[in-house]
Amino acid sequence: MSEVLVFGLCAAVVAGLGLYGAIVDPRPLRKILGFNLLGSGVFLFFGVVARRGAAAGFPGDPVPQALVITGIVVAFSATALAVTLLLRFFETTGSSSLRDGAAADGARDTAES
Amino acid sequence: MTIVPALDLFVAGVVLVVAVWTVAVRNTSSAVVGFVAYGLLLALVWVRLGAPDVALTEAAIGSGLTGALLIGAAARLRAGESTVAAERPGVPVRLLIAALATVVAAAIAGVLLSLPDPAPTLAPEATANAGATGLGNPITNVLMAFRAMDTMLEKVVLLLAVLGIWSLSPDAAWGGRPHLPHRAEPDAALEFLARVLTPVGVVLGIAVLWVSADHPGGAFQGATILAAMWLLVLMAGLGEVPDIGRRRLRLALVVGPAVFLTIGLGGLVVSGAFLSYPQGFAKPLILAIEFAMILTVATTLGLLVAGPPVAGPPAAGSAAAGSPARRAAP
Amino acid sequence: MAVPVSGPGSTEGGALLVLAIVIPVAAALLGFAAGGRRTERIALGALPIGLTVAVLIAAAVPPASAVPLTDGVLTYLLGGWAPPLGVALRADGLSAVMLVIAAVVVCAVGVFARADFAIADGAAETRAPFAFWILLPMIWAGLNTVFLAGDLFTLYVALEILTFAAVPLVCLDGRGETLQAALRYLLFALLGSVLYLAGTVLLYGAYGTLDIVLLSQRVAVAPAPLVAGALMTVGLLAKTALVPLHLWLPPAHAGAPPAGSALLSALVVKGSFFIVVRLWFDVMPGLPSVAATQMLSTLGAAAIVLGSVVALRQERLKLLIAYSTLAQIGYLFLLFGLAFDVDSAAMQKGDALAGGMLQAMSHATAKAAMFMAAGSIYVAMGHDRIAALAGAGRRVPVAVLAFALGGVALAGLPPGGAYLAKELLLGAAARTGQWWWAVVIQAGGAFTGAYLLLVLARVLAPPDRAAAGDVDTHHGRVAWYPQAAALVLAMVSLSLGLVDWSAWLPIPPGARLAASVVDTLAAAVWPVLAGGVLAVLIGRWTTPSGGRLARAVATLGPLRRGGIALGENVCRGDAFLRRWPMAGVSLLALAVAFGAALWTGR
Amino acid sequence: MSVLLDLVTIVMVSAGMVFFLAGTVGLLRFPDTLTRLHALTKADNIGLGLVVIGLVPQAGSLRDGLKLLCVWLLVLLASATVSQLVAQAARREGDSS
Repeated sequence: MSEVLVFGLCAAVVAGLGLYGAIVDPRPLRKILGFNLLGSGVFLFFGVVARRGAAAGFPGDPVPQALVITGIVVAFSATALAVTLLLRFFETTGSSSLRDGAAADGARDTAES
Repeated sequence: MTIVPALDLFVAGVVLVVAVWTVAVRNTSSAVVGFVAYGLLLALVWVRLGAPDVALTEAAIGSGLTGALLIGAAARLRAGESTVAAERPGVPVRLLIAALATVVAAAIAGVLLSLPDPAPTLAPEATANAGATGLGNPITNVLMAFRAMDTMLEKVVLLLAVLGIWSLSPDAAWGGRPHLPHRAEPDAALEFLARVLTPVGVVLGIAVLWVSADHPGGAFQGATILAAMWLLVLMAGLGEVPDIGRRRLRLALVVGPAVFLTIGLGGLVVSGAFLSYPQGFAKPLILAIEFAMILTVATTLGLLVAGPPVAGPPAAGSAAAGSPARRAAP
Repeated sequence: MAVPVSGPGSTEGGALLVLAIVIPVAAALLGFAAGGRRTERIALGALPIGLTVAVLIAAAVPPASAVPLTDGVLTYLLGGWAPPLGVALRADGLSAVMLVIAAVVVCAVGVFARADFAIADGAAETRAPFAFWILLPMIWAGLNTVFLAGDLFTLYVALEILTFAAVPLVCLDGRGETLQAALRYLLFALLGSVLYLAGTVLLYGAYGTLDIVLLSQRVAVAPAPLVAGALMTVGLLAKTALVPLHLWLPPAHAGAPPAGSALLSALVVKGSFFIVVRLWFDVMPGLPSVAATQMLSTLGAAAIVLGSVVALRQERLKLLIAYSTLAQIGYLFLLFGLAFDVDSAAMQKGDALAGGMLQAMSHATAKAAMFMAAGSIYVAMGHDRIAALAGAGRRVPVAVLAFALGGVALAGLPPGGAYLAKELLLGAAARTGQWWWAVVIQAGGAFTGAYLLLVLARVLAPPDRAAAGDVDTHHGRVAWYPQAAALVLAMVSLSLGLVDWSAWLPIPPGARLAASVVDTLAAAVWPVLAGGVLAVLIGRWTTPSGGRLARAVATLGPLRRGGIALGENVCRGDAFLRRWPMAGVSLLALAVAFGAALWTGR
Repeated sequence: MSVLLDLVTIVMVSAGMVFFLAGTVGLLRFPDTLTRLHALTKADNIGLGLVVIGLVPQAGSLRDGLKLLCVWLLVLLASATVSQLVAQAARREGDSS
């Protein structure tokens, strides 16, 4: 069961890294990457918890394993939505900064109507 | 110390190094490449944790599709990157954030050490009740029976993501078709790959679903393979994304949750509980839902990568377009 | 052990809970497939059905709402599988009232939105209306799942439905600012969801279940639930935009189309708030400590002051209302400090909880009414700059009336639901000897009165002659029904105090509207008076033509200058907190602080 | 017999590892895109092929052995195509770094 300890600590560190990246880096795409790292750290923790629950001939508790599959799909759709939103924001304003007023700094919106 | 724990340590170390690199590297495209590598290594970790189903999902979606999405975005955002990167907070703030993130990570790690032993688990319950569905894969049982509600609602999340992405199109493009942003130029090699690989991939995707009743696999993993094949065909220029107004596309996007919901409501009438399956019919019904779902999920995943429609629908007169885009409102 | 068939776990009428979720989901799916005009029709058709189901659930919930969320409530086992393997839906009194209020608001917003998002028969499908008529039932489905789900992971999926449906609403007009607002919202909300998810896995690892009732029986003081509680609370606070985690809310709520703002402000933030309540009162009632509950309430008090003062300094009506939402969110969190029982060291379901939920309901109805009214005013005047709104009272009188009544209800004037809520919270403060929260509660009412007066003073003024010709050229006509929808909601909010809620909310007997006329009058007059003083001191009174009001206010001299200085400083503080790195620091610092408070507070 | 098979496995997999190592060193040390590709694809394909050949004797059944071969074939196909694309992109951009 040493893998529980090793990968559990790995999961915690990855989650911390993701948090740091998502907060510190001002580039939205890097924030999205940070969010994905954070998410995968949390998912990995699900896997560790599942592994600890190995019983009845299963290599792991199937419930947290199934939850992770749902979680990965949700995280991917979140990433897709965020990336599309970011690209559209960049195309519309010429900037990808999240600062207040950055939207107004860039080229004024082209107002499709 | 045997070789296996040492291997675990090695894999965990490499995962961490790549993760650090992903956060620290200056260039975003490099960071994305790092993230893809990280995802693949993570799949290895999942296998070590006894979760091949998750390993498949992680490799396919967490690494593959996410990577495809991010790498294209990184290229398109390169122009404005340096000015935004300059907004990075100063060293004291960064140190503060690093310290706080460390505390959070340490707290999570500390909890790991404090978890009860033996661990609480639902594996015995899942085994004891597997007979009710007739499926041998416990994870499929959890997803399709015990916690079917979550799976059904998650399809709703996927549909919402597609709608959200479409709603970001310019007004004039509504009803038109998405255009794959990173489409290669006409290219013999890619076209060849698309022609050779697609049939294999389609068979493989459906097989992954089919075996999921008793073996690792499932609708998501299968759908990801199908979506990848579709994207490959699109990138090779062998096909086009259909107009978003196409009735058939809309139906493909809702058929998964709709069938799920219908069979669920049928359970309410026939066997007395929403999302329950009548004795003896569980397996065929679950497979029916999964087949509807694989269509929906594959279409959804492809469309999530393809982005919002960019060009307007073909004019009503142009017969060559062949697809009546506005059939949605006859 | 799971029960393979529908067993004793599901109660009579439990299938209604399924319908409450299935109906909006089905409406969204059908609408998506049908497209065009039919999308709108399907969404509108689902409204009365869903409202009926909500009312039926409220009628079916056994009147035992003061007890913890156990088997005494309306329960449904999905698929017949009992927790911990399966997932249960449960409705107690709190769920029931929130279901009904959400249904009422969604119906009113649906009627209102027909003005903006009507799809003509036979016309080609267009982007914004199609998206809106699917997002509306989706938000509803997410909310109903939040109110009913008995499982922490199902709640996570419900939260994601809410977020995914709310974000596109923010940027439906496609302008650069709203796209940025939506992106900030999405990224911050995603951080919040992952923190919540991290908490759920810790709880599962410790207790082997995510079912709320089972957890409530198993959770004890241990590292796992403490860390989980801290992470989940902070994640949910990020989604609720409690100060200092509010970087996303003002631009998002102010930039969305009026129907969207109404939904976001009235309902979406209540979803995550409701889960915080579930977490603290039902999942881990014995874990919170004095320090942790006082911390939550302190954040609430900070939100009231910051939100209100910044609201008073706004130039635009929609931003003012958005900042008012910030303040009202703070108001909701006062209940945690008041509901903590020191003797038993546990959260107590009593008057404080009832007051907080009533406040949430009043705010939902009133704030939706105010955003909708602001939308009508915007259309009528062609802008929403507060300084130039003179004459709006004549152009859209019903909308202005709705705005005024909504504001009156929100300020805690009788017989509004907020008034009853205030009485309950004040009672709890007196009972537990926490006079400082009584001060904050009263201040909250006065601040609301202040920005209400600030706006009413402008919109009720006669049209500015100099600007009249200019404005007339681009004002639009407003149909009667959007205004009427706003008015109905405002009236609902104003009459919530007349209902006997004891069947659903843990209201101690005897806590009703103030008995004597004098008390009632005093309760009505004082927030208005105090609000007037605050508005004069801090409010933004400049007008393009330097009106009489501005000159009158200027005579106050040093007092006024002090007020303005205070306002400007709070605004600067707000801008500082709303920068991304600061919000991130706050997020992490709060997580650590909550963990420490839960850990050491015993 | 099984000792002989194990020996084959050890030799083949070790040989494969050598090619992987060489390919990785080439990837890191060679000066431009085309030579890096050269190092990568040649070494990777042969390296993986040797690993697969080495593992086939260990496969439990004929089916598993065929699966292993399929993995190799798919990687060959994919890496050949990707190398083409990368090389073309490199030539288009005049990349000489």
